[in-house]
Formats: sequence, C-alpha cells, structure tokens
Amino acid sequence: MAAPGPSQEPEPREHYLNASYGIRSWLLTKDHKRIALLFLASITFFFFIGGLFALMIRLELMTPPGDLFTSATYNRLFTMHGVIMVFFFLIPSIPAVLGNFLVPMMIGARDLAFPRLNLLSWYIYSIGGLFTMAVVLTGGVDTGWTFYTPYSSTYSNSQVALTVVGVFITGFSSILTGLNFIITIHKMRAPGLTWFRLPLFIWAHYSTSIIMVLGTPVVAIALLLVGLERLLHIGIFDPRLGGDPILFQHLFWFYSHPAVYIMILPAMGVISEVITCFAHKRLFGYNFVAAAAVAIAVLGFLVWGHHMFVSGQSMYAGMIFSFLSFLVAVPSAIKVFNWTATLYKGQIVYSTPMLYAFGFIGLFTMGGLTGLFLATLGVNIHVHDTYFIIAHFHYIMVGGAVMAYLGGIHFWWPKISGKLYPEGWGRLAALIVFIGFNLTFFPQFILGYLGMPRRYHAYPDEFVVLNVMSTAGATILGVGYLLPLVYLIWSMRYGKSAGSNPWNAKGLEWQTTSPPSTENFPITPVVTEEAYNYVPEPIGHG
Amino acid sequence: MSHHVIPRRVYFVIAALLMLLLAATAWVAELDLGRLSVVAALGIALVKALLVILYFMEVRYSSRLSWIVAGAGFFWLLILIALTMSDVLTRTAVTLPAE
Amino acid sequence: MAESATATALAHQFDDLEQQREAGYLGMWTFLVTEILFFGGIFTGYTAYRALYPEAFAIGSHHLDYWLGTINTAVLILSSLTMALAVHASQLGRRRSLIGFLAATMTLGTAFLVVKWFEYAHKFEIGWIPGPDFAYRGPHAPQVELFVSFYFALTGMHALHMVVGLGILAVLLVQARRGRFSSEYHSPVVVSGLYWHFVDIVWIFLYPLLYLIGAHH
Amino acid sequence: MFPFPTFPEAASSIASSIDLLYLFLVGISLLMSALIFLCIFYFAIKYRRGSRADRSGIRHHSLAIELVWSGIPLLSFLVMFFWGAWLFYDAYTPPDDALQIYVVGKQWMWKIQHPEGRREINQLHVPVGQSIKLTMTSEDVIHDFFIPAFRVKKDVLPSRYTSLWFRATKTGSYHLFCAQYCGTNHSAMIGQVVVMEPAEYQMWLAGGPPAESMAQAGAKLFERYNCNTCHVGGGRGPLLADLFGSTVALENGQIVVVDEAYVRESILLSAAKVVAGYQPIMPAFQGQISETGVLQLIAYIQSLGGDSDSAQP
Repeated sequence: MAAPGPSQEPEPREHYLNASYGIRSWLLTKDHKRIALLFLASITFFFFIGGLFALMIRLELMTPPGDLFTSATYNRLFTMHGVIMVFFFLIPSIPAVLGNFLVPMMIGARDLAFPRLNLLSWYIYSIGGLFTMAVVLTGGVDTGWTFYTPYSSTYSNSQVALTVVGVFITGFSSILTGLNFIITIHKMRAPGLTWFRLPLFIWAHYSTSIIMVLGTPVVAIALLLVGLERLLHIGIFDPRLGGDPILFQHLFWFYSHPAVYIMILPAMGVISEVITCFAHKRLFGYNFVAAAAVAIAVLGFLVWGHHMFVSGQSMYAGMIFSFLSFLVAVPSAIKVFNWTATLYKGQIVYSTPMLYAFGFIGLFTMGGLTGLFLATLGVNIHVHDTYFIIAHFHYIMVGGAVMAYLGGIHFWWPKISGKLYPEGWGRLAALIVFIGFNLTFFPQFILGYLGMPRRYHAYPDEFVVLNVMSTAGATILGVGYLLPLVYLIWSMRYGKSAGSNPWNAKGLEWQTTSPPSTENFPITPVVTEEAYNYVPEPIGHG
Repeated sequence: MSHHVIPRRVYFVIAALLMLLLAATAWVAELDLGRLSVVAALGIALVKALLVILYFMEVRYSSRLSWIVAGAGFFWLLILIALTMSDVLTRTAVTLPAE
Repeated sequence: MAESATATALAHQFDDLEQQREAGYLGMWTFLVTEILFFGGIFTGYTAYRALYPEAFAIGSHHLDYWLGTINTAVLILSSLTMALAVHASQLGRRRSLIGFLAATMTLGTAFLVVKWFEYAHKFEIGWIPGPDFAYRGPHAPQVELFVSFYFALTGMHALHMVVGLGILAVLLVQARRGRFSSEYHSPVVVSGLYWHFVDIVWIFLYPLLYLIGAHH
Repeated sequence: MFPFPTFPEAASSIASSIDLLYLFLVGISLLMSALIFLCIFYFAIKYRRGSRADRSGIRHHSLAIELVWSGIPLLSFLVMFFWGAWLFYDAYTPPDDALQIYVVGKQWMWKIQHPEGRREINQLHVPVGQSIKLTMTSEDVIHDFFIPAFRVKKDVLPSRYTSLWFRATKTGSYHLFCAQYCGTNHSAMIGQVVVMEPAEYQMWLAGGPPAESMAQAGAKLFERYNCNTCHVGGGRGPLLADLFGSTVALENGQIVVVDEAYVRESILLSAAKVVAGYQPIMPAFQGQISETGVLQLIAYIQSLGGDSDSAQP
C-alpha cells in the first residue's frame, strides 16, 4: 500500500556524494552531510560492537550459574556494553547523524555555523572511540558504565583511566555538536522561518543541544577527577580522607540523567516529522509539543537525585528529587497525547517509518509509565538496581531512541542516498525489531520485581525461565537490526531512484534534490507557511 | 556583539575598580567576621566578575541573547550546587548550628 | 567595506560578515558556558566539603602563600585590561597597538604562570602533595589533604586554561603581524578576548576561596 | 498459572503496603497504555489512507484539551508522589524498640554480628515479629543490602553508617543480595536471611562457639588501646558513662548528638569534633581499628548507659 514508485524525475547530475572523490575529500570535508555520513559509519560500527557484547551477556544469562564466562569477563562485558552504547552510540546517534544532515537543510542554510568545528567533532569522537577500542583490546574495564567511586577510583584493577579519558574526549565531540546546533538555529534560519514555524525536529535538537552544552562538562570533570585520583592521588572522592562517594554520584547523574533526554528528545523530533508526514496532517498542539521539548530539557536537570534514593542521600533530598521527577513526566505525557491526537482524522499510510513511529509511541509509553514506578519513592526502594530498572531504561533508550533512529534513517534514506529502500523488507524488519524487543525486555520487568539484581553474573535458579525468554528475544532483536544494515547498503546500489520528495512531505529538506547538492539549495528558500502545512487529499485518492 | 566601540577610558576605570576591589577582598579577609566573611569574599568576587563580564567582555553592549547565554551558565551552576547541597546539608540531622 | 577583504573573510555558509561575527561571538559565549559548568563541577565539590570540614579548609588555606595569590590576582586583572585594550585596538584597526597589547597580555600571563610555578615548587619541596606521602600530620590531616587536592585540581585546571590561552594569543600575534585583522574583520581577537577574560574570572573566584579562608596573620 | 514465579514473596511488615502501591501503579499504567494503544489502533485503521471515514472539522490545537491531558496526569502523579514519599519515610525510619544488629560489607561477603556476640557470614538470623535495625558500613567499596522478600534495600558505604530496618512477618529463609555493583564477585555476595520463632532465635544465639557479647569485646578493645587512661577519670578526655544519645557542645560552638556516626568519627579521626573544654590530644585510630572493632567499641559505649534510642540519623 502506498509505497512510492520509482521517480520519473532524473537524478541530479552533481550532488554532495559525487561532488569530489577520494578518501581525502571525505576525511577533510566540511560538508555537514558528509560529516553526518562519517558519523553514521562510526556509530554503526560501535552499535554492532556494543550489540555483540549484549548478545554475550544474554548468552551467559541463559543459565543460572556463571558458566560461559568468568565473572571478571562478564563484568567487563556489561561495562563495555554500557559505555559503548551510551557514549558512542546513543548520545551521538540521532543528533550527529540525522541532526547533522538535516538541521541546516530544515532551516534553509548552506551548512552549520562552524563546519570546521563539526569536522573536529567527528575527529574528537573518533579519538575517544580509539581509546575505547584500546580498552576493549587491552583487557577491558569492569566498573559499570556509571564508574561509581571508590570502586573505580581505588579498587578496580582494569583499564579505568584509559576508559575515562576516552569518554572525557568524546564528551567534547558532543559539546561541539550541541554548540554548533544552538548557534546555527539561532543565527542561520532562512528568511520567514520564525521560531514557531520551525519543524519540531529543530526544536528537539535545540533542546538537546542545551543539555549537551550544559551537562557534558560536569560529567567530564567528574570523570577527570576519578582519573586524577587513580593516577595522581588527587583524592577528592576518597572516603579515607573524608571524601564523599555520593558527591561523585551527584556530579555523574547531573549529566547522565539529562543524557537520557539527549537520547530521547531528538527521537521525539523524528517521530513528530514522521507522524505528520504519514498521517498527512498538521501536528496537533504544535506549540505544546515544542514547549514540552524545552521543558523536558530544563526540568530534566532537576531530577538527577532519583538515581540515588537508596544511596545514602538524605531523605529530604530524596523527596525533592522525587517530586521534581514527577513534574518532568508531564511534558512527556503531553507529547504522547498530541501525537495520538494527530492521527485522528488523518490519512494514515503504514510505511516503514510510520511503523517505527507506532512502535516508538507504544514502547516509549511503557518506558515512561514504568519510569513513574521508579520516581515513586516507596516502590523505588524495592526495584532500585534490579532488572526492573534495566527493562525501564531499555524501553526508553532502545524501544524509544533506537526505534526512532531507525524510523528516521528510513524516512530520510531517500534524501541521504537518493534511493528508495525495499519497503517490504523494511516493514518486516520493523515488525521483527518490535517483537524481539518486547520479548527481550518485558520479562525483565517481572524479574526485577521478583528481586533479581542487575549486573549479576550468576543468579538463583527460580529466575531461569524469564531469563531464557529474554535471551530468545535478544536473538530475534539481533536479526531485526541486521536486516536494515543489509538492505540499506543493498539499496545504495540497486535501489530505485527516489526523486526529491518521495513521501510528499513538507519541510525544506524535501524541496531540494535527492541527494542534495553540496550547497543544499540552489537559492536560499523563503518560508511563508507554518510547519507541516499538509492539505487533506480528496477521499478515494491513492 | 555590536559595532559599538567602548572608549578606552572605560577600560582603565574598570581596571582601577577591580584593583580597589582586590584590596577590599584582602582587607575583608583580615577582619574576623565569622560566617559573614565567606559572604563578603564571594560578594566582592561576584561584583568583580560582573564588571569583567559587562565591560571587558562587552556583554553590556550586546544583544539580549548574550545576556541569556551568560546567565544560563551561572544559573545552571546554581542548580548543580543548590540541589547537591540539599543532600549534603540534610544528610544527618544531628549536627545543629550553635544558637 | 573592501570587496576583496570581505570575500576572503566571509565563510560560504554565512550571508554576511555581521552574521558571521555574531555567530562567532555567541559561539564563544556558549563555549564559556560549558567552561563555567566544567569548573562548576569542582566548585560544587569544594562547596560540599567546605561545609563539612570548615576547620580543615581554614588550616589548608593558612598554609597557602597569601601574597603570591594576591600578586597573581593583580597580574591577571592587569592582563585582562591589556586584553581589552587589544580588542579595542583591533576594532579601530590599529595594528601596532594591537600587537603591543597582545604581547603585553602574553607577558602578564606568563608572569602569572611563573609565580604559579614557584608556588607549586614550594609545595613539592615541603611535601604538600596529596597521596601516601602527604607531609602534613597536624590536626584534621586527612581533610587538609582534601583541601590540598582541591587546591591542585582547581589551580591546575586554571593553569592549563592559561597555557591554552597563551597559545591562542601567540597565534593571534602572528596573524596580527601578518596584517590579518582590520576594523572590518577582527572577530578572532574579540572571541579570544572573551576566553581570556573568562579565565581571569575563574581566578577571581579561586583567590578568595583558596587563599583567604578565615582571618590571616 | 505460569511455570515460573511472577510475584515475589512478601515476608515483612512493609512488603504488603509497597506491593499495594506497586499494584496501584500497575493499574494506572494499564489504564493509560490501554487508552493510548486503543486510540492508535482505532485511528490507524479508521483513518487509513483512502478510507471513506468522515474527516471534516479537523482541529489543530485546543487549549482546553491540552490542559485536561496535562492536568489529569499531574494530579495522579501527585497521588503517587505523596503515597510513595509516605512509604519511603516509614521504610527508612526505624521504630524505637528495634533490635540492633551490625553489618559490615567487604568484597565479597557480609559480616554480621549480633549484640549478644554471635557472628555470622552471609547469613542473617532474625526473630519473627521483632523490629530489627541494621547499622551498616563497608570496609572497601559501596555495597547494598537487599532483601527482596522484605522489599528493603540500602547502600552500604565506606567510612559512614547507613541503616535499614524491617520486621519479618513469616518464618523461613529468604534471599539476601548485594545490589550495588562492587567488583568481580558481586554476584557471589549473596546470602540468606533466616527468620525464626523468637524462642528458636534465642537458642540459636546461645548456640555456636561461645562468644563474648559485642559490648564485652568492645570493653577489651577499650583496654587494649589504653582508652581508659584518659576516658576513665584523669580528666583528659570526656567521661563515657551515660554519654551515648546525649548532646555535647564542641569547641566551635556546635552542638552534636553522640550517635554511632559521631563516636566512629571521634575514634578514627579524633580531632574532627573535639568536645568543648578538651584538647585535641587523642591519637587518630584510622587504619588501626577494623570497622568491626569500631562497632564493638560503640556497643561498649552504649552499654555504659545513655539514651540509645534517640540517636540515629
């Protein structure tokens, strides 16, 4: 149904992909679109490395005793999984790939404000990535991605310093990306493109950039202090001196909680674009959805202490943080309701990106609702540090952010590559990912309430059935992720020509050729209408 | 930023003020003000920082946006310190200040 | 505006020099915001521990060299003045005074680092270095060691920023000598000036927080 | 219904109230997600492209609707917050009549000592129906004492005391887990909580190798470290009788309660908070007395009298 046919329109003779050739033309490019593709390649690499670790974790957990790996190895597996997935895949995923590609195009600009910084951002990311790969190859790190002191600063015998340096460096990549987006969105919008005509993808990236710029430096300094404590005995968190390990947790979560919003806000932006396009309708409550993005970015900074309810943080602070955590749930709820309302009286097409968007809303809703359990103080005591929390944040980060990332990649693939992906395979993969995901992570909610702690290499026998289910789901999920890799690469060569606007979508990025020229637009576009100004089509058409 | 060029005199006046305030900081530290000495020291430092930001960094002559950006940095720092201290200071309710 | 100068100075993604200038200015401010929070992380730790261990922090502070700290503060304020004058010169397109003030700023910055060097050397001499060999054995020794950790973390991070700042100024100096800057194009000087002043502001807070706890003498 | 457990056993006084709140949240969640999912399915089918459904009168915004669907969740969130905060307060505020047991965590075992002196490792024996307060500390990294069947959990920190309390309601044996990742054998830092009838518990306490009570052990340490030269007469240090739980004034004018944390700090970092009128001449015992030893000294000082109930953070 409604899969776009091959375009009659001829492909542009010159575009950003063939404007120049050779490895130098890529490694020294200042074109935001090429840098986006550099990021796409790098984060895909890290995604599958991180995924491999996940698969090994699940294989170990098929049986209660720790029989496949030693506990030291197992601890390294889950730590590397977390570090790579959080810092090297999820945080850069949508902003550095789709954001880099689309932010200038959506606002009618020729490039980001600071193209050289943008390239630098990729190099910094890559250097951080090399450090992390060096860690993987020299024995790994076993602190958990949270690096809690004093284990990380004093007791661990693994590559903590190297990892911390890698993450520290990568943080600057994130800061530079955020900085670039903020300035670009402020200063380089096309004539007529006022703030309330911006696509929500832009609002989402603006909010995300705020978090990147304000949060990242704090985790950077916290990790640097851990590194200094290990190497130079600058013992700021050392309990033997009266140092406070909980202080590290404050500094760590000041960034790392908002970091979840770095992952989910751009995902929400993608969903707003996809839903309006495939419901062929303006977004319901545009102003509220835009304001909700900013509200999430700001309120998201006030809730970090909900990671520390049982940590020895004061009861009083716990109550403040719990209360604020409930407040940040409101804008998220607003977004879900508005997306649902957008479907009402739309003209809905079940394309692959739309299937991912449906999946996103479902999984994000479940992730968000279980977040309420964790914000609720009394219940948090029991489920804290159990598989309940693992399930919850995978529903947000994988069910939410990764679903949206895949949806976005499919949605803009015609623009990025100039080719259509095979629609049938796309829908199949979306379905497999959805089923595999739920089978993997839903049982973990039950496991968590039963009391199975996280980061356990071996576990009591009564938890085995649910763990086997989870492992089975993970293999299905793995297949679901490999499929797009195969058919998207296939389509680059054999896909049908897409034409500039295969989805009949609104938005400036669809007004230029696919793939676009290096300068994006032949002449600077002028905007005269609101975002998503879809006109209902006559009934019976199509 | 604007094309506004500040007269050189302003820079010298500000620098002189900063030196005076430096002397004031050192002088206040000599007084035994108890808890107030922290407040005084930080208050003077804040005034010095504001002078640098407004005149040397020319924020006073810049767009509203740069006010917001500069303010956001300090505001977020305040959030970080305030909420962290909400834990640190209330962790054990046993230490009472002297009346 | 000279047509050729504009063409070389304007990057392709911008419409005009004004847009480019504002982007650079805001970009640096945004970067400084990240710097505020970077130092802010250590300041938060400092605040927490000073509230918990006021006596130890006072002892630690008394052992720092009050006069060196004060002199260095004055040196940095002066360097901010010369930096502001350098920016002023660049705005008016006065190349020679731009070069002069940049050189003066670098001299003052270097003077600051030299003083810092002597201060650090003295700490190493008397063994006030965090770690198993921490020399102080008096009351509150562990918490005094915490204070010294903060001293090194904060001043070290600040000194590192000074070194970076000197590097930036060196590049500006070379470019200024080659005549890169004019009254139309001088954003790099303005933007680097912002950075330099920021580093000065950090020290303005470090000075009372590290050197002036409790009454002296 | 299922060939595997789906709900944990509830064996403490607060377990059922936490379960009730949990089920309330499950109910709300089911309701909310059912509402959203049904809407999505219904709209996606009814308004699929090309369907003949009526699409007249499309609206793109409505302040009233926005206020309703932000207001109703906000109200229900407030209910969750207050209910949760109330339970949290209960779960972390031990009753006055609680029996003290001391826990020291180290990589990777739980060392437990009962006041009467019996020690155990990775096992905790408690009487049913009696409130138990655990005073916990760690010798190395952060651990976490977690008993799923009791729905209680608290991090165990180095150089600090945290506490946890519960009242078991059912005899039996329950899992004890370390829930805060603590290094290589984290998943082996597990054990059993054995809940017994009070009489059995008394027998169990009396059984095992003959042991001195914690206070007696503390008294021996008190002598071995020559604490008595200053703290028993002599006037160089404060007298310790009837001290525990009372308040003392410090040199700097602060008033502190003499509780576990204060005694611990005064032993290990003796100069930190010196009582007004005394010189900071006491040596710091950090690195010389084990955490267990400190707990025994505390038990000894408690045994010298004083209002031991009032002192607990």
